[in-house]
Amino acid sequence: MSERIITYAEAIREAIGQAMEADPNVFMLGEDIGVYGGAFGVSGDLYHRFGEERVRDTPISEMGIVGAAVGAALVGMKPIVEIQFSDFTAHAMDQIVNQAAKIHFMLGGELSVPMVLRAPSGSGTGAAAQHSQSLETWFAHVPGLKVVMPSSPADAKGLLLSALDDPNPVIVLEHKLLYKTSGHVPPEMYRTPIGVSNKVRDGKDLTIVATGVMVSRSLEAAAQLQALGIDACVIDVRTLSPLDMGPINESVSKTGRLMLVQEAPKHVGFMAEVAARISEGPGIYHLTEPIKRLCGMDVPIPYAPQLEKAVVPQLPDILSAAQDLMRGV
Amino acid sequence: MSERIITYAEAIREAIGQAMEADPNVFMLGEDIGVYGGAFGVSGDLYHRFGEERVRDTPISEMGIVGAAVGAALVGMKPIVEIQFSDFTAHAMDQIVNQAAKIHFMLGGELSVPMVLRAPSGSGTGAAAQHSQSLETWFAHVPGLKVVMPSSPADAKGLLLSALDDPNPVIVLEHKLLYKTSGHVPPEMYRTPIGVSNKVRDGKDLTIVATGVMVSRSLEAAAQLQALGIDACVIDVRTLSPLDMGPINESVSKTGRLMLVQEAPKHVGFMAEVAARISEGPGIYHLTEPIKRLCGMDVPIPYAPQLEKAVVPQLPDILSAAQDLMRGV
Amino acid sequence: MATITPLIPPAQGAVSDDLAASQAALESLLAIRFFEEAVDGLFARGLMHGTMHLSIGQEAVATGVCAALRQTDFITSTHRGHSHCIAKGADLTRMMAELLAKQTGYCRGRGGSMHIADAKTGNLGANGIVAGGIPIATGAALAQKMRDTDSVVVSFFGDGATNEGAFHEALNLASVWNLPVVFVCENNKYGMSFSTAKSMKVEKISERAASYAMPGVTVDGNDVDAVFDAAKVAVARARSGGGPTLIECVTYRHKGHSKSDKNLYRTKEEIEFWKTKDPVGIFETRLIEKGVLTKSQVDQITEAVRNEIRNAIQEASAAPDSDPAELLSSVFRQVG
Amino acid sequence: MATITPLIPPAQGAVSDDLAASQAALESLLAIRFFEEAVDGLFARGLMHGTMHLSIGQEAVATGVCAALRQTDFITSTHRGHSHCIAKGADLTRMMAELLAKQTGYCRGRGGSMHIADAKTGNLGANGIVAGGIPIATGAALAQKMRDTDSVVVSFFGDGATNEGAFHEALNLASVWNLPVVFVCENNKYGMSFSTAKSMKVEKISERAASYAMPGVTVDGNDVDAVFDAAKVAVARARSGGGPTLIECVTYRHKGHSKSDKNLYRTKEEIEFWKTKDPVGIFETRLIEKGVLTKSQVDQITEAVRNEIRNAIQEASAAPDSDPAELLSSVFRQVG
Ligand SMILES: Cc1ncc(C[n+]2csc(CCOP(=O)(O)OP(=O)(O)O)c2C)c(N)n1
Ligand SMILES: Cc1ncc(C[n+]2csc(CCOP(=O)(O)OP(=O)(O)O)c2C)c(N)n1
Ligand SMILES: [Mg+2]
Ligand SMILES: [Mg+2]
Repeated sequence: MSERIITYAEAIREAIGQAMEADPNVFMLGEDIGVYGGAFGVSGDLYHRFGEERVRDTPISEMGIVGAAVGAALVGMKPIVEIQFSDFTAHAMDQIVNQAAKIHFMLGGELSVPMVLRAPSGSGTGAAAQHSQSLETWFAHVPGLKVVMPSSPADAKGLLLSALDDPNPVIVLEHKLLYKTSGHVPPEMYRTPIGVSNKVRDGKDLTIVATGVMVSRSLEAAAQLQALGIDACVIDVRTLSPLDMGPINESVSKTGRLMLVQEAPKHVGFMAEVAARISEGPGIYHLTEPIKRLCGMDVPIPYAPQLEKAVVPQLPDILSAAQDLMRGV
Repeated sequence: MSERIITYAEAIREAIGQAMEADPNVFMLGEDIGVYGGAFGVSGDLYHRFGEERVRDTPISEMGIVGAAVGAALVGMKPIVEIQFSDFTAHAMDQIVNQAAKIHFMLGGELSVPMVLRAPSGSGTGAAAQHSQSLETWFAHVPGLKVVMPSSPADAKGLLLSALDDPNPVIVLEHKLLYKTSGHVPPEMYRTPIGVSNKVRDGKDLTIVATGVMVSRSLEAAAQLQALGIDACVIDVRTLSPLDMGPINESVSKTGRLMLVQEAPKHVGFMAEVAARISEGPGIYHLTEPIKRLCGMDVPIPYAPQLEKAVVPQLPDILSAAQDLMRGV
Repeated sequence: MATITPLIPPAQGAVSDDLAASQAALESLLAIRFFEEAVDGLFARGLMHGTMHLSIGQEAVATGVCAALRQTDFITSTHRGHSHCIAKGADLTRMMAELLAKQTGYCRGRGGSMHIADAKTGNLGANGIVAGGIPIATGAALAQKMRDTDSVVVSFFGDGATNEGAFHEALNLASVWNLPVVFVCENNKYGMSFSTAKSMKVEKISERAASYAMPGVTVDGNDVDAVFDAAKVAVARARSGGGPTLIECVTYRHKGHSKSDKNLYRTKEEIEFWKTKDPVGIFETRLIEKGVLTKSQVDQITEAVRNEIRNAIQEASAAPDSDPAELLSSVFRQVG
Repeated sequence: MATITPLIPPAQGAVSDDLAASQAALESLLAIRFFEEAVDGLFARGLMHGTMHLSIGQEAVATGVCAALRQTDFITSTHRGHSHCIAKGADLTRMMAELLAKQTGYCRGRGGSMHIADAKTGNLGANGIVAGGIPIATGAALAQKMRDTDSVVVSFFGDGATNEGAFHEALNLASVWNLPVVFVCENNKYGMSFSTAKSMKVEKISERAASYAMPGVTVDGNDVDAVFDAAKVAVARARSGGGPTLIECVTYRHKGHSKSDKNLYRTKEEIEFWKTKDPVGIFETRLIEKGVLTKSQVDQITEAVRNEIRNAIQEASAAPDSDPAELLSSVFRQVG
């Protein structure tokens, strides 16, 4: 099949457009998603294609926007909320966590909240501490939420379409640095399953588990490690909740070495869960070395470019950490 | 020294009262903390002792309340915010996380936010999913916040007084079920250090690490295990951030068995961090068995009493899990 | 299954001028009153756990508003939600079963008093979060507009809720989107222990509608007729595309905020004064004075409603307890 | 170190009637304008990274308001905060150094344009969160009241910010606590791409003050004299215990919202129209017409301010880059 190369942002837009054509209940709401086309250009021309009712610009009211999506979803619509930066979900945590995540269970099962909440996550744009956080840990810890972090254009489309099929609230954390990256994306309406980790590279020497932008960085590292005679397996978790440990367990049973790479601060971050799962299961017997976590520093994201780079794992960091792990240091 | 037995709630009130007497900058604000005495009776008579200015009843506006505390702290006051149930911090996450936690670093170090935020946490009162959460994971994951969970009346007073000495924002998560429990509390203004884990019981067979209400439950379990010939060490983390692994590492090096007990949902919860720290350090070599995590189920807290009990670890659960761990299952 | 006659609007004029409308309204007032008195008793005798918030004294608000609604209309409710739930037509047995933590309860015993919802009658749920239902009502109304239905949404909330950011954001969205929603504020003078005199400086909460260029009215919340008249106008406006309205219903709760309330923040005199304005008594007297119902008809209705509540308690008590086995499988709705 | 003459209020009457006040105000207007034009240029040439929000066209608001303040008074600012920072008296070199990510910047390069704070001049910080500074200003004002100082706090924010719950909660708290705070809304007609016509239904944002029984006024935000007059009254009220005020300053931003803005949501005509209402030009003309300053005096001041900005860029550029070594030790302030 011939390759069709489009960007991550285009893949998301295509998924939304196809979903809107297929289902009149699907609509988008968020700040500056209309004529502006979205702060990161994701909604683009959808406003012109579907009109201001279904690509709905909102006042600056994150709590109200998410609440409106919850209410619309409760009565059968399929809202896609765009929160301009994931940091601003801090304003909507009550609606996301106390309402959307709990309604189906708490109200007895008759009602549910088929809402999709998309938000640009992560650092690297020089926007400093309030516009650069990676907050996936908060959402992954909340029962009733599904959480995905697409790392490629193809997954961005496939996971979003799966999220739209899901009768439960799904949080989609997109990475700002990935929007302009390109890859092959099938034109049809395919689904990438939620709850299935993805082995993106096989390898027998060590297992690298990564999320978001760290997946491509880890793949790059793996390629360079190959040249050094180190054969790394790279697994993209893709869905943080519910978490699929299958491919991770299987790979660790072969490599005996596990390295966990995330952008978010290390302390009580998502990768701690992966380490815990291994250390409480049979996987621990396969380890030949302690697990290595390579995460963001436990500091707010700084503005200065060199500082911003210093606080999250970069390619050289992954390379040296992997070599250390191989050397058993 | 003769024992002075008072309740957890009384210990907190005593700490606040002593701090207010010692420092005119200390004041309290929150919903129904005045003449009502607080939803859980913590502020009690403080309103009558210090007046409505320093024990300040507020409208129902969590974001505004915390924001007001941040602003007052910025200019040198020492506010103690009471959020009526920790679940409602969901409304104030922007002020807690995007403002309070980041200001000192983000603004260059000149300013800081010496705010103490107290909130009743946890389940067991039949208040259902929106009034029973254990959200410590969210706060512990945020750089710039210190997070403590006192498990006894003495620590409730000592940790709160340390929090009030701290020039940084400190989140104090108190457990609803502990408010009426009693213990010895020295009358003077002593401090319990933030960032120091507490070995509350020594033991050579297994290490139990617990937080909040699970500490007393684990101690109860340890006593019963003793009768079964199992000698359990119990460690109260007390401070979730910054985390002190010292006593845990030391104990695990002796027992080789680690059991982690928390009320919060298991997935990406705080105890995953403890497991990760062990599995990435020398501690992993001391383990004779995989780590065991005994946590809340990944479900919202239900209303029905038997269901509510079923979703968080109870004494029998701790007992059987400990025995399983000893038997290597 | 224990129910009362569904509320209906009067053919014309006031509720108290119309026999059918009056009977249904009286049943609603009494059902709310007796249901909550029963629940109060069950708690007192330790037969119910958790906490609860009673609307005794505020029955006219839910009754007057829901008399202006259709079953296909929606409501969002609050922690003090029994009155809304009953007035919208819920099954008293399933409500009681929920409070008794039974498998047959509206939430299968998972939610309790603060989370009762009933899709069948359009009750999108009580809410344990103050003001939590207001943005949700706005969203449900947005769906009605986008789907071009003629259903409206009513959001009930208290005076204290109007100090939450959620109130402000939701009313602004409803305003700029011109949505079919009616915001009904039950001003019972206190948010828990904090009086409106201290929690806000406006004289009337309805003044806050001006921030959204929305009509705002204040009515006697203890008078079914007054509440209905205001609701009728607002609902008609919403249904016809005229957009949202804020209705403030001034009322009072006779009981404490919740079980733990010692009433330290208000005087016995104040409570006694408001008991003289009891919405149930006022409506009964009016019906008898107007000759719509005789005293003995009122007594018959009273007895009939008492029986329904007794049935509800009996049926609910006999039901099986909430089932722990279902917990993990109930967090998510199955896909597809 | 590069600074301008601190703003001072006129001995009496309007700013433009008082020589000293006029000179300082003109320096402030020009410093803001030239600072931002310089920054705009540095971005265009790739010498600055991140993003930035320029207040070119809105200089009269910060200038008129801060002319009514003392150095001991406080402000909270926004993502569009250069004007507030300069008008309150910040060192232009340290500001420029921050934007250039230098160790000598106000935030040591950790915050950038959106987070500049200056304790010395009472600037409690720009804020990347829309409306984030409003509750903080309320808290700072609460502290002034509790400590019985005579300082006041001004919170600057935009039109879009008034749709956030934070605005509502903060103004209500300031109202019920009767705090010494002035809320200054810079209504530049758009929140990013969304016009006030679409984001709210009120004619004037100052109408929203009524929800808090607070005085609310709307003034020409491009007229230093008009802004100062309103600020003077509000600041005096706050200082004397009269409580908070909401001032709406109607203005316009000439540049896009941020670097990524293609201005698709507004017309060239509209932008051109507002450029004819340039606050700097208006004030210069008025001073010359009134004979307070001659054209050549204006030119001298203009040249002097240009030089200060050049100095600021030179000094800042020469400073060392922000130091990564300090990162981990800077998250918390040392205890004791
Ligand atoms: C966000 C939030 N804050 C605080 C509470 C605790 N609380 C429950 S009810 C209540 C009072 C609500 O007052 P009002 O809105 O007037 O409703 P009323 O109880 O008078 O019916 C409070 C403070 C809550 N449940 N949610
Ligand atoms: C809570 C929050 N929501 C959204 C944003 C993204 N954002 C930054 S500035 C802005 C527009 C703000 O409009 P306004 O308050 O009118 O200020 P202006 O930019 O016009 O000066 C938006 C939406 C943000 N920074 N914070
Ligand atoms: Mg009330
Ligand atoms: Mg604006």
